[in-house]
Amino acid sequence: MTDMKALTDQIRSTAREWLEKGEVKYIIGYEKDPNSPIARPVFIHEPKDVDRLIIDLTCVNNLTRFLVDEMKNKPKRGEEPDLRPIGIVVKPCDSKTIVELVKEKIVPRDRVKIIGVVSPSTIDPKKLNMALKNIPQNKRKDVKLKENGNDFILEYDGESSSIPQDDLLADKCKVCVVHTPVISDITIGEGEKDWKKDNFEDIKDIEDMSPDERWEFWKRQLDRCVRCYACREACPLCYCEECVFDREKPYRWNERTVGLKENAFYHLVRAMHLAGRCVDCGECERVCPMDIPIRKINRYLIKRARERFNVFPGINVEEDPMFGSYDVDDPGEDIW
Amino acid sequence: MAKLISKDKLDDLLSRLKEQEKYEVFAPVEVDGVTLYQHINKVPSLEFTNSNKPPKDLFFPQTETMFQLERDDKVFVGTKDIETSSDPILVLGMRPCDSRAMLILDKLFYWDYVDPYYKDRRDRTTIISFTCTLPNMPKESCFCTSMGGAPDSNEGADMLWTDMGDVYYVESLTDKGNKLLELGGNLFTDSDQAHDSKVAEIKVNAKKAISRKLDTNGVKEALEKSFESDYWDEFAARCLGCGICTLLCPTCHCFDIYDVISNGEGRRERTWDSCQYSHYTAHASGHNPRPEKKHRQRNRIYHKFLYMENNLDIIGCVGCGRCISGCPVNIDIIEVAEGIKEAEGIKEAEGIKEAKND
Amino acid sequence: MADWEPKIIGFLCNWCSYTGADLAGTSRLQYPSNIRIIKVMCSGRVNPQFVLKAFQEGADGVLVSGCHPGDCHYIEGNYYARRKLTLLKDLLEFMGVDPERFQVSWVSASEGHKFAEVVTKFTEQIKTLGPQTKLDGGDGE
Amino acid sequence: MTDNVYKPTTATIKSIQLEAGGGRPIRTFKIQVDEQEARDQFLHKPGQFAIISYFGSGESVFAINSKPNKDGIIEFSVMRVGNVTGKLHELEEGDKVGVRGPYGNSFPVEDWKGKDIVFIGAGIGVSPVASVYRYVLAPENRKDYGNVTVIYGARTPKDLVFKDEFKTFEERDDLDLWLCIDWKFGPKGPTGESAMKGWPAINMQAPGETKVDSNRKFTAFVPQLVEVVKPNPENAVAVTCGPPIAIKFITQALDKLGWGADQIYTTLENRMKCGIGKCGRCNIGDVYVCKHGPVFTYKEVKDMVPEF
Repeated sequence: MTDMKALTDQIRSTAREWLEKGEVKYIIGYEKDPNSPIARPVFIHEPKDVDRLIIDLTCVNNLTRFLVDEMKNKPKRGEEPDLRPIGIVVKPCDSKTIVELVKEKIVPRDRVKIIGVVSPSTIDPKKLNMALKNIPQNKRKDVKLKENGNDFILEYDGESSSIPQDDLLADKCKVCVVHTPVISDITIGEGEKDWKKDNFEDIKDIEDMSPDERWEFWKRQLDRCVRCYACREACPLCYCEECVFDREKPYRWNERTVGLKENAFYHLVRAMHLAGRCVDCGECERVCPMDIPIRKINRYLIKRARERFNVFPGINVEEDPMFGSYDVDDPGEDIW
Repeated sequence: MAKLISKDKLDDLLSRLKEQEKYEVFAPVEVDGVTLYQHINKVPSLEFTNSNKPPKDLFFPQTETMFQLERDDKVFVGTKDIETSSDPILVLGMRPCDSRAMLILDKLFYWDYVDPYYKDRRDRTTIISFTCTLPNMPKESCFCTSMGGAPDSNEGADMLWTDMGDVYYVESLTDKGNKLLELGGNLFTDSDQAHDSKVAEIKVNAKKAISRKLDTNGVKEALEKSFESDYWDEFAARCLGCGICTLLCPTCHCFDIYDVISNGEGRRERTWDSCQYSHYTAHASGHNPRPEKKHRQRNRIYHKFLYMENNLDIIGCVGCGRCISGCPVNIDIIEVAEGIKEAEGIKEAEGIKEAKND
Repeated sequence: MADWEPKIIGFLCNWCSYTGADLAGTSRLQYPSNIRIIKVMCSGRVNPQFVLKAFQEGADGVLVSGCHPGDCHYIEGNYYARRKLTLLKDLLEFMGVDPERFQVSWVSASEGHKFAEVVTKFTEQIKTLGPQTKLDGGDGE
Repeated sequence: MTDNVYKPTTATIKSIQLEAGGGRPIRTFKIQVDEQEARDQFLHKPGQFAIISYFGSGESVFAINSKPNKDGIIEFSVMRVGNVTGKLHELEEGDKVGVRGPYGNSFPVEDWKGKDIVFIGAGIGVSPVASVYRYVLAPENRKDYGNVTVIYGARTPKDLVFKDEFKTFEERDDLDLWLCIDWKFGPKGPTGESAMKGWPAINMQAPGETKVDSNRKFTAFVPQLVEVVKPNPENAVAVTCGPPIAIKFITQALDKLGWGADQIYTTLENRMKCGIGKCGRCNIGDVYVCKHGPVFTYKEVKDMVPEF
């Protein structure tokens, strides 16, 4: 069981120290949302505000997305750019993103100061909202969530109920293999250092389908995509200055039409753009308003890249990007 | 007088409507955990909170072919109408917030120029709203009662049905609704006083269950003087610019128009667009009137609470809560609207903002 | 369907496979005319997006052909191509799109015969599979 | 289906005039609506805009240059910047385009009767107000208005648009024409003493003190040229156009000369798709450029939120 209170205190004291010493420009973290049971991102500029920072089971966002924003910010004309590092609170899964961002030279290592937090699992907000359905609407935000063995305890108004962890945990946390941040300036909490083996059990159901069943499955999923591009906007590795799907000149790669033909093209191209880079932070799937299981596509490519090219994104900043490197002995048995 | 229809008679009703008047029927259907309005031949469970995508899609489809292009040898030289159906449409099970939203879209799409595509479908469609009864409703973000609506509101609907267990309590509100009663004939039975009072009780409870509130008093006034407020920086800092809030909004109406050539055939289409996208307002020259996310979020809030009211005399929000529950970073329209009031008040009274900047 | 002829898009590298195709032509080798060739400077230039776009626009099969590994005019372009395109094929398979519709081959400038063989074999393969209706939206609605 | 406002009618290109070359060339197209019935419906007023289709590529919004007419003649200038404008530039005489409109409000030319009018424009920016000066200067209307002054500038003499028309202005005695080109093409720049031959420099420090003779061509920026010309605000209106920043400086110059913001008219542009207030996008605050505009007084512009 993780003592969230202790972790929160340590995050606050670290943040206070960094801000007071002026070592960071600001800190990106999580705060309690006054209107929702789910925590939300917050930007802390002043030491006096550090007590807003928290870490708990509802800190679902991958905050590194905001690091990319910061790196893209151009200083206003005549203004001296403030190049101090940005402080950021990351979970182990999110820390892998930083490795990729550093590897791809989007975020220089010295522009980020990382508070790595060991192993806070997260819940799936959609599942939590379902679980809270019978609690009065305006009370849901005050619900307290605690770990208890294999269960979560939901507390509100002096009452409490128990729910199996499996029913609330985010899918990505159920198959998590890394419980300690892979990159950080300070690591808070204790946990297993070793990576677990990823068996990719969660995509087996699709792999076991016949090709036509697979297509029927994906057709149903992709057909309902509304092409809001939230999966792209939430993805810290989708940082292109101008996305190919927004470009009009010299050629419009994909029509704006929302239909299977255009949706499938979008999702397949996006999957390829993330192949060898995606660290499975799960943001794409979490933010999808149509609940499309986007992660499964990414995970399959992670699996195949591992099997074929022995590529493990998000571990080592010195490693070359998968598509920016090759091995003379790469497999190519299907090639004529 | 109100009527009743037994739940096990719904399929019969559907058959009658289809056989006698060729009604096309749409209802919320849950597939893979996502509720969407779908064309149905058999009545689905109808146990739903609300659809993920708003039913405006049925009147103003996300992508719609406006007309085809006429070809002359290698070039397109004109337009060709596409064939449209004239069959009546029935939407079975709209939430009252969404049917109220239709009144807002009506105002917009009939503003001086009539949008022919919207009007065509709107005129053909009969809307049956369902009272939001417990335990399916309310969802965490519903706040219709603050926006002039209610879980039992009948505005914008042709009929209001209330779930009473085995039967629906049926109130017809318009000629279109009466037509349905006529076609249903003996499938509808008369309600008695016991039903009436039970329904009244259900409705009272439904209303009580909506406890999220937005006090709209003062929002407009606050917005009128806070265009340049720092508040917009604050709340939009975490915005991802994804556009979920607008695409899922039952009253957002922006669209893009463009031509598509596919396999030698040309057509003009329109597709929902969003003021949250940077290229939405970008000029061809590269100049962008709303270059940053805060400008675009600000536009969304202003559009709902001020611009719509100034131009069309109606607030552009029905309190369905989709933008709140859909937002990946918890941007909450209630909090923003309350927040801007507060920011205005604080700013003038205590000068906290100035102190903060020092 | 009896009259159906597959549409195949071939991305051929300028230095090897395109010249190989040329040689097949000048040697008057017979191969099916279903392939429409797009010359690229290197197989490494073939963005997976090109292949997906071809399928989206209704191609029944897509062939990418370049120099043999080690023979790339740009030294290593085809090694990069191999990684990208192999993974693309995996992706197609996972999505339930027949991976046999997408083929990579290495054809050198002197292998006119091999080019004709590859095209003949691939065309036969696509003919067996029938029209591609998945990624071009034909299967939708 | 009810009348479809989104469906363009077809028109044929009658003539194409290259106005300016370079990376973003400008061409002026004169088109005529094909069907008589459609011509009868397309009766535009000065200041309104049309939405032109290149079938297969899409639509783009253009200010109508031509003066109001009953023959379905529409003239508009196109700068090549995007996909649709690029395609339009490839067209030839006799080709078909689609057109819908006219949309938007117009210049209140009826209210201006008896007043002096000053037209101030720069570059291709003159295009949106061409329809109104063409209307005012038309023989049948000219007598309704007082003195007419045209102040116009471009980057180089080559960039002056509507050259043939401006040539006729030079010959007319019922209007004052003042032209200028930008400083950077003089040898010394803004504070330099000399300028391009035939285009003497004005006094940039105190433009109002520049000596004026019969030569009405200068090396200057338009706002400074306005100070040279010193148009009288009494019983007069000014029509300006150009990018917001140019309008701001022109307005400042007029302000110095005693002009009120409500005497100054301008047109605004914003990205548009539908042209009829449905698709969002062109709003500046609650003002829809397509419906409430594109013609505004500077007083109205000042009251808008700063989102243009």
